Order: sequence, then structure tokens, then C-alpha cells
Amino acid sequence: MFSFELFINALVAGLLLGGFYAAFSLGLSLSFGLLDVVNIAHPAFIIFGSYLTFYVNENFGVDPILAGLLFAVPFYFLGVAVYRIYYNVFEKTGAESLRGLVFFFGIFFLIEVLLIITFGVDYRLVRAPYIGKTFHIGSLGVAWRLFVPFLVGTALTIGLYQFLSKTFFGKAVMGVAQDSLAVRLMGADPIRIKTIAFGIGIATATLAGSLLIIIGPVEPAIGREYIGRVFAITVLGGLGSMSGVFLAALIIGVAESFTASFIGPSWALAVSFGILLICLAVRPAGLFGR
Amino acid sequence: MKSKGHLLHIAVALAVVLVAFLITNSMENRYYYKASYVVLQYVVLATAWNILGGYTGYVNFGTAAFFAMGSYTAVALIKLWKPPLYVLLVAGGAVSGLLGLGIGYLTLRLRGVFFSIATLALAVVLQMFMTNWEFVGGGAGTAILKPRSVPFFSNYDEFLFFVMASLAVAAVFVAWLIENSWVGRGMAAIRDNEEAAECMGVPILKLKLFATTVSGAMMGIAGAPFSYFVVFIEPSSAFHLDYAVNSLAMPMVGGTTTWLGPLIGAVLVGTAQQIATVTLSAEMNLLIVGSLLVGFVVFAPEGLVGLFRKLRGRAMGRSA
Amino acid sequence: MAEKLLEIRNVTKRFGGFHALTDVSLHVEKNERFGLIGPNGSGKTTLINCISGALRNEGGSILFAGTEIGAMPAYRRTRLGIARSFQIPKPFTSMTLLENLCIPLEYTAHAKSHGADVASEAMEILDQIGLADRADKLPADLTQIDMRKLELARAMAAKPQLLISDEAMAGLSANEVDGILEILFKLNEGGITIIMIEHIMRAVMSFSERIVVLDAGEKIAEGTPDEVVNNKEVERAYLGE
Amino acid sequence: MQKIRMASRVWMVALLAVWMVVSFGAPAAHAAKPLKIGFSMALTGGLAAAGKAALLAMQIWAEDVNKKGGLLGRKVELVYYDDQTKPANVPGIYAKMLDVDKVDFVVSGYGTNLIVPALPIVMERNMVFMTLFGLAANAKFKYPNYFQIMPSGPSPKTDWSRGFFEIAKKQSPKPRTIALLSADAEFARNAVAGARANAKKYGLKIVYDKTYPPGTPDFTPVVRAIKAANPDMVYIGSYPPGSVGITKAVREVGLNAKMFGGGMVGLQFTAIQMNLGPMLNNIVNYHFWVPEKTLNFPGVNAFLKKYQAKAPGAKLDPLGYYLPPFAYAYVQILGQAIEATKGFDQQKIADYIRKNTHSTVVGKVKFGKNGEWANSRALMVQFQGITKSGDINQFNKAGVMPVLYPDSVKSGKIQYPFK
Repeated sequence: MFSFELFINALVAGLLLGGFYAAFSLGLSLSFGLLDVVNIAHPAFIIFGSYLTFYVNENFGVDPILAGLLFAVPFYFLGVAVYRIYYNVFEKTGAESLRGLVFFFGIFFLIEVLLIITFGVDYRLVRAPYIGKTFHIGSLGVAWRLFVPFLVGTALTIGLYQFLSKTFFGKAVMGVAQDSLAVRLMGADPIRIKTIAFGIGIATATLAGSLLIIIGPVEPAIGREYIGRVFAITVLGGLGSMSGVFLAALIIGVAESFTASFIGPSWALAVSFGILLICLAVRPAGLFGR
Repeated sequence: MKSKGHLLHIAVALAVVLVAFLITNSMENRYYYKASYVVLQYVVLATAWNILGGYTGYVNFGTAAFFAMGSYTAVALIKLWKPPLYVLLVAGGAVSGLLGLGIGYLTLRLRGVFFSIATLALAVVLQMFMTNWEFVGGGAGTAILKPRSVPFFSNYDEFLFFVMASLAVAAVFVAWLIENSWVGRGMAAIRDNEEAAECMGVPILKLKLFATTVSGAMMGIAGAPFSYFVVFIEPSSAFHLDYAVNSLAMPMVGGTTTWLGPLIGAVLVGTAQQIATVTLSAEMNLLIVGSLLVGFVVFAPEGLVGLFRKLRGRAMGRSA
Repeated sequence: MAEKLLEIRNVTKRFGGFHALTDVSLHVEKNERFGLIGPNGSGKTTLINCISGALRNEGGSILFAGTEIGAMPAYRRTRLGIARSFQIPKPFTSMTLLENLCIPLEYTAHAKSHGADVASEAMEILDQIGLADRADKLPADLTQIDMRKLELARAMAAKPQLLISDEAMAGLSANEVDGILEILFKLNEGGITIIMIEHIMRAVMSFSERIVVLDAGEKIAEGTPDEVVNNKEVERAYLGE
Repeated sequence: MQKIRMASRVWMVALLAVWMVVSFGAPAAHAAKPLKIGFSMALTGGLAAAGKAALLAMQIWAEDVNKKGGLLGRKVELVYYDDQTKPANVPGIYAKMLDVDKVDFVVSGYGTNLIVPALPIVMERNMVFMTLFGLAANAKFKYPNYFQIMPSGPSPKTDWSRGFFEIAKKQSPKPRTIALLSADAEFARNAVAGARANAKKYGLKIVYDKTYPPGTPDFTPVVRAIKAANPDMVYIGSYPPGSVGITKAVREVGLNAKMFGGGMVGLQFTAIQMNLGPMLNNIVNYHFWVPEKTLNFPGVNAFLKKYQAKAPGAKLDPLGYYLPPFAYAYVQILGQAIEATKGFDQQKIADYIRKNTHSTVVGKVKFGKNGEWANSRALMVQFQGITKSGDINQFNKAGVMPVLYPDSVKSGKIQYPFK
């Protein structure tokens, strides 16, 4: 059953999937890795983004990617609001560890319920000209449906990376991650910086959501399937490293793709979780961590 | 003073069990047994969760995994030789207890949040294994025939109710014992400040492993009779996220620092859910749990027990 | 020659590429009042973390009363007789002051007989340190100085042979500093060896019999307070070149 | 201090006990008049889309009956609770309906997982039990008063996919190899297990046989692996997200197989059909009811008209071909049996249902072994001539999904091989 063609196609499919996973995990890496806010509800925000994308695509024929970009703005403010609550209730009082986790777990649940109440439990899909078409390079077939998310995921990674390492604000975010006292001495308000950074993390969720619904149908509870996966990628990538997340996403994508191609898809998810558990036990700083 | 307290509690516990037994001999309506069974099951789960989450400060998102492993251990044994129920309880508790020990050993040296993430992953991985294990039904699930009759009880539902009532009493009693012992005080020190606790001589790793093991075992025991209760078991319902959400929300609502908190939370939220199931729509049911969870975490972090204390403190302050 | 209670031989600790401690050797004698000073980031806290067990040293060895303790978990070192206070107080927030003290009493002083009645003992210590009237309060209700006292009281409750006091006086007024010093002198008279880490020079100099100076992870000076004050290396480390 | 705490705890425990008793014990008022039919239904959770459609169909039936004056003069009242697609909720719901609401009859919820947990309590009381879409749910219990409406047939697991193999047998060149892919869940696993048995029976070589977990985002690696195995036929047992993902991946990767489809849940749903559009062409898949002349049973069009009028408002499948007629039929049979036996005796009604052939909106129904249909009528249909996506009017007429099997209701010819 092993053939070179299958191998190369599995590799490419895995890489494409990985690019999408990167888009899915970047926001979490930003909040969890850099800001130490364990936003377990991140996948739910993504599904929320998927539904908004679906809504404008279905009713106004807006391209899903464009929709994702449009909703990034309101999502940014949503993120700001959530962080404000989180900060005032938990971080300020130093009670974030246990209750903060539970808080986000509750948010996760609430988003899911609100989606069910508004949209029902049916699977939703979007239409776009590139869905269902393939281009070929030799024996390699690449589906646009997966290639587009890969491109967007890559662009998002590069964008965030540049933003964090080149701009003043980005450096301030990295500064907060390492030592918020130093940032305060620099004259910046760490809480404001964290608020904005968290907002950006949530803003990426809508784009990830539109990618998700481009790839396949979405229902309100589907976010659950992704919780473990995004944490696997975030931890594996070394908390807070955008390039690390991207590489980790590619690794998980390829691992899943190879498992699906050569062993059987039923073990694909087990492989990524296996990687996570081993990583937690052996090298919790992640493969690319400091 | 101390031994007197113990005696009183043991007496109360036995009395509750006795009342449960008497109820089964005087009431016929099956629905109350079934509904109470579910509520009592949540008393066990919430109490178990709280031993690790509330006392020690480690959030377990994988209650469903421990619960389901108890159920599946029982299913495997039922398929093999149909042992009596107490064997299932012991075996389910042992398997889930070992699971707790293992996952604790893997991740408890790390920051608490990694433990939480690992429990999340654990539930998915185990569900996958059960889905692929054909002997216990695999992804297709399997029907379990419950025994037709059982001595002292007029039907099996009443018997299961009685068993679960006894387990709930036992669970709360164990929680009370832990809370009021040196072990519980050490756990509280870990929850408050792990580094300081260790520097004050508290063997933190040992205590945390003890907590994950006991908590896991109790969840496994709660899961063991589950297959007899539903008579049909398949992975997606045994590993349902609801178990994780509820067992976490209930102590949050009741209060996490005492044995009373999860008990109150489980009875109130569990009963409310049972009522909502037969009156409101399920969306509302979920909405209620979610809002309660967020609401209590934000506005009443000490839960109902904390609110109650605060109110009484205020009243006493006024009278004094 | 006095008996060596703590002996540190060639201890090294790295964080990634950063050398926090390089080849540090020192010893503390029984019943000594020992000062450890150095500029910010010189490795003082890293060193006491290695002694108390919060961190593991990579090279060298740490001996306490002749026993190698470098591989022991922190709680066992505490039970051997090493107790510490934290620079930033870390009380058990959900417990009253009395209960705070019961933890070390129960887990260290009476580790072999769990469940002994430790409340009266805890009360005695609170009384000694002047917190007895607040025994039922929660740490959140305490003032800065009382918080420091609680930190020391809790360390005392572990009934240590060696007490490490990590900047117990930072941010206190002159009067309050004297109060803490008085407590520490009293403890030392009671037979407890004390390592003091402090930025308030007045306090260290008046308290310590012997001082070791760290800079950039290395030991640069050792001697009596007078010797250290007049040491050129020390002057350079503190004032820069 | 300690003592006060103790006392307040005892109080709180006592209060809790009272709350439990009061809340469960609240007496349910019930009038004796109406005929109550109780059931649990998945109105939320994974099967909610189907459950809600089924409920609407049953409500239409109740309206129809009540318009004619009810059953034996008693108005029909449906008593139902949401089981949230959770088997654990089912025992409690049936106990409540029987012991508290005192319903006269119970029927099942939708799907095997939610039927089985209700069986023991129904069996204990020897009630008649009409059920909706259980796959061999009674195989273990062998309860004689159990009747299942899905037309899978006397040996449900293999009858289910037999059509797929019967069609293949007649083609030339005749397929020799087959690939099997199944979702990791109840129905799909059983359907593929049946297909596996059939493959052996029909002498096909199985060259690929795997399962995939829910939450698989991308199926291209799987489809490529299948393609690499080069099977002549591909039989899929999948749920809606997988069905869509697999169909898209197949169109993107291309497949050399001559027949593709089988047990893909979701391709029957209008929303998904509209989205996939021409990608569906040539897929041979199971179905229960399509608007072909051969399936135009008395009453079915009148029913669908009522259904389609109400479906958009309830956010349900606008056409309702797949499940709703059967949800109507299973209570229809119960109603007919009550009228025919002129009474409410459970055993008499069960005997009547077992012995007679029933004329329903889904045709003539006769039950056989284990309460399954005596003869299988699991349809195999093929999507043909779909030209664009997003257009509902392509799917509501004859000829788009001609029935290829069984021969008794066959209405079109296969386009072979799969393209």
C-alpha cells in the first residue's frame, strides 16, 4: 500500500492541514503562552466566527475569508471585553489559576448554547468558488479548499510574528510575557497591553472560524473536538512562540495525515494527543520552547 | 471531642443509608428512583472532583474519562463473567484510581494548568480506545442486560438507587474525613501556595497523587453501575462532556472548600436539571448550567456555602 | 573550630544559557549569624532556592549536618531542619494565622505523629512574635509588618536548626526593622542558626557575624562585616566601575 | 464557632432533602380524557435535526387523528421530553411518563442509542412498543411486542446494504474488490459490519477497511489511501460532517472506483444536497423515501404538503423526504391498531400489529422477526443530472434520485461507472 505518490500527497495534505491548525492555535498561543491567560474557550470563539461567516455567506453571498476579516474587528472588542472581566474578577485578586480556568470553561459552554439557540444544531456550510476544485503539480493534487486555509494560516503567522518582533507594541507584549515590572518601568501599562493582545488573539478566532467552515461543515458543539488539538499544538510549539506554533501545527498536521493514510484515520487524533501527553511528561517547555 | 464528632457523623451517615433503604420498601414510583439516581450520582462525582479541585486546587476537566473507565471496566467484567455489583464497584474504582495515579504522576510536577490540559486530552484518547475496543461494543455500543431480580428489593431500579445513595453517603463521608484530617490541611496548604507548602514540610507530590487517585477512584465507582442504569453503553454518551461540566459546576455553585459545597451544588443543580429535562427545553438546561457556572465563579467565588457564611457573619455582626 | 551545619561545595546553576551560580562554595557554622549579600540578580535567591529545595543545583554538593541533600525534595529538607521565609510573603490565604502555623507544626515538627494537638504550640509561637491577638484573622487582614512576622513565625513553627530569612525587612520602617532584628536575635540565642539575606545594610552589618558577597553568580568576598565593607571587589560590585 | 457551623450544616442538609422531595414529588395534574402517547425525542444534541423533524411529523399525525375525532373518541395528546441525544436521560424519562404522567402508550425516540435504554422498562410492563429507526436494537432483547419502522428488513445489518451489492453484481465489468470506511459510531459501524458480511457473501475482496473518528477535519489523506488501494467499489458508513468531507475529498482527489456511496448519512438532507450540488452526481446511496412514482403511497403527498408548510418556520429540513414519513407511519400504525382492536389492551394491540399488514404513508408494512420489517425495503438511489448547487428545486421532483433497488419499487437505471 505504500507508494511514493501516496507518501508525497499525504505529506502535502498534512502540511496544508497544519497551516490551518496554525491559524486555529495562534490566538491561544498569544493568550495562553504570552499573557498567561488560559483561554480554554478559544475554540468556541472560533466556532462563533464560523457561524457569523456562515450567516453573511448564506444571506449576502460574502466570501468566507472576507467575512472572517470583517468580523475580526468586533471580535477584537469582544476579546477586550472578556479580558476586562477576567482581569477585574480574577487576575487583580490573584485568583486566576483555578477560577479563571472554570470561567473560560463556562464561557465555552455559553457560546455553544447560544449558537444552538440561534442557529439550531444542524451542520452549516458555506459556498465559495474555490471549494471543490483542485490543481495539480505532476502527480500531486492540491485541493483549493485546503490550500486557501493554508495560505491564510501562513500569512497570519507571518503577520503576527512580524508584529510581535518588529513593532513597539509587539515588543511590549513580549515584554509583558517576560517581566511585567520591566514594562511598567518603561512607562507602559501592562494591563492595557495585555488587553489589546488578548483582543488580537480573539480577533484571529473569526478568521480561523471562516477557515474551519471552508474546510468542512460546522455544528455548535464541534469546538470540543478541537480543544485538545489546539492545546497540543500550543504546548508543543513552546508557549508564546508564533514560529514554534506554526511548526508544531505542521508536525501535528503531518502526523495526523500520515496516520490517516498509512495506519487508519481512527488513530489520527490519538497520535496528536499522544504527542501532547509525551510532551507534557518529557518536555513541558515544548519542542521549540526556551 | 474528636472521636465524638466521628461517631456522630458515622451515625448520621448510617441513618441516611437506612432511610434510603426504607424508602425503597415503601415507595413504588419508578421515576423518583431514576431521577434520584442521577442526582446522587452527581453527588459522588462532584464530591470526588472537589477532593482534587476544591481541596487541592487542581482542575480536572476529565471527569468523564474517569467515570467512563469505571463504566467500561464494569462492562468488560459483565461480558466476561457477570460478577456481582460490588465486584464491579471495586474494579471500576481500582481502574480509575490507577488512571488518576498515572496521569497525576505524568503531569503533577508541572504547573496546574498542564494537568488540566492533560485531563482534557486523556478523555479524548480513552474515548478513542473504547471506540476501537470491540469487546466492549466499540463505537457501535452494546446493550447490557441487567439482572432480573435482587434480594431485599422489589426491582433492580430500587436496588441501584439504594446503591447509589450509599455511595453518595460514603463519598461525602470520605470527603469529610479528608477535610478534617492532616491530609486535608496539607491539601489546603498546597491549594493556597504550593511552594510555601513544600517549604513547610508538606510532601506535595505524595498528597497530590493521593488526591488524584482517590478522586479518580470515586469517579470510577460512580461509573461502575452506569451500564446497568442505561442498559446501553456507547463511548460518546459514557464520555459525555456533561459529566465534566456538571462535576465542576456543582462544587462551584455550592462552594469548593468544604464537603458541604459539592453536596449542596449537586443536589440543587442536579435536581434543577432533572426538572428542566421534563419541563424546559434542553437548550435552556444547558444555558442554566453555563450561566450558573460563570455567574458563581464571577460573583460568588465561595459558592452558596460562602454566601451563607457571609450573610450569617453580617447578621451576627449586627446583633453583637 | 565550630561545627559546620551547612556546607556548599562548588554549586552551579544555569537557566538555559544564563549562569545564575558558578562554582559557589561556602559554609555556615552551627549557631552562626550569617549574612548573604549582593546586588540585584547576583544569585542570592537562586542559592537559597537551591538550599531549600525549590531548585536543584546542577554541579557541586550541598551538605546539611553532614548529609548530602542536593537531591532531596524540599519537604524532606525542611524536616531535616531547614526552614525559610519568602521575600514576597506566601501565606496560606484561606487559613487563619493559627492554622497557618499548624501546617509546619503538623508536617515538620510532629511529622511522625500526625494529628497531635498543635494548636496550643502554634499559639505559643504567635505569642512570642506578637501576633497572638490576631490568631483568628486571615492573612489578607494583616498589615505589611504583621505579614512579615507571620512569615517568620511560620518558619519558626517548623522548629528548624537553620532559618533562612529572605529579605524579611524590605519596605519596613526603621522601627519595624529593629523589631524584626530583635526577633531574629532572640531566635539565635535559642540555638537556631540564621542566614540573613538583606538589602538593608544597617541590618545585615549589625546582625551578621560573618558575611558572604555574591556578584553575577560568583562569590567575590567573605569575612566579618568590617572586612567586607572594606573589600574593593565589593565596592566595585555595588557601585559599578 | 465550630459548633455553630456544625448545626448550620445539619440544617442545610435537611433543607436539601426537603427540596429534593418537594421538587420530585410535585403532583402532576392529569385529566383522564385524552389518550396520552409518550416518548422521548432528541430535540437537542447530535440527533436533534432528525428528532425535531420526527416530532413535527408526529404532531401532524396527532392533528390528523384529532380532526377526525381522535382514537375511539379520545383525543390524542403527545407527551414528550427532550432526551438531549443522551441515552442516560432515557430511563428517567420513560419512568416519569409511565409513573407520573400516566401515559397510555409509549413509542420510542429516534435512533438505536435512545431506543435501547427505554426497552427494559417497557418490557417489564409488557407494553406495545413502536420504535423509530433502531438498527437491530431488539436483537439482544427479543421482545415480542417491539415493532421497528425503518424498512431495513429481517436481518437489518446485512439487508441494509444488500442493494448496493445486488446492483454491483449486475454490472459489467463486474466489480471484484471493495473498500470500506466507517465513522466510529453506532449506526455507521453496524452498517459497515453488514457491508463487510455482504462483501464476503458476494465474493468481493476487501482491499481497505478502516474507521475514522468524529472531528476529522480533512478526508483527503483517507481518500488517497483508498484510491491507492484501487478498489472497484467503495462503501462508506458516515455521518453528515464526514459525508460532506468525504464527498468533497473524492471530487478533489478523484477515484477510480466504479461505484461509490452506500451508507452515507446526510446526503439525504436538503441543505447538504444544495451545498454539494453536482458533486453528488453518480453517488449510489441509501434512502428511505424519494419523490419517485413507485413510492407514491396513499397519503404521503398530503402529509408532505403539511410538513413542508411548517418546516421552514421550525428551521427543519424543507423537503422532509428522509425520516418524516416514517415518523408519521409508526404512530399511524399504533393508531390503526387501536381502532382495529377497539380497545386499549396492550397485548391485543401488539398481537394485531404482529399479525396484520398495515397500510401507511410509507406503503404496506408487515412486521416479522424481532419486530423488523418482514421484507427489506432499504432503498438504493443514485443522484443523477444535478447541474448546480444552491437550488432547492432540483431535488423536489422525480428523476433526480431514481430508485435502483429493490426491484419492487425500482424507478430508474444506474449510470455506471462512477464518474
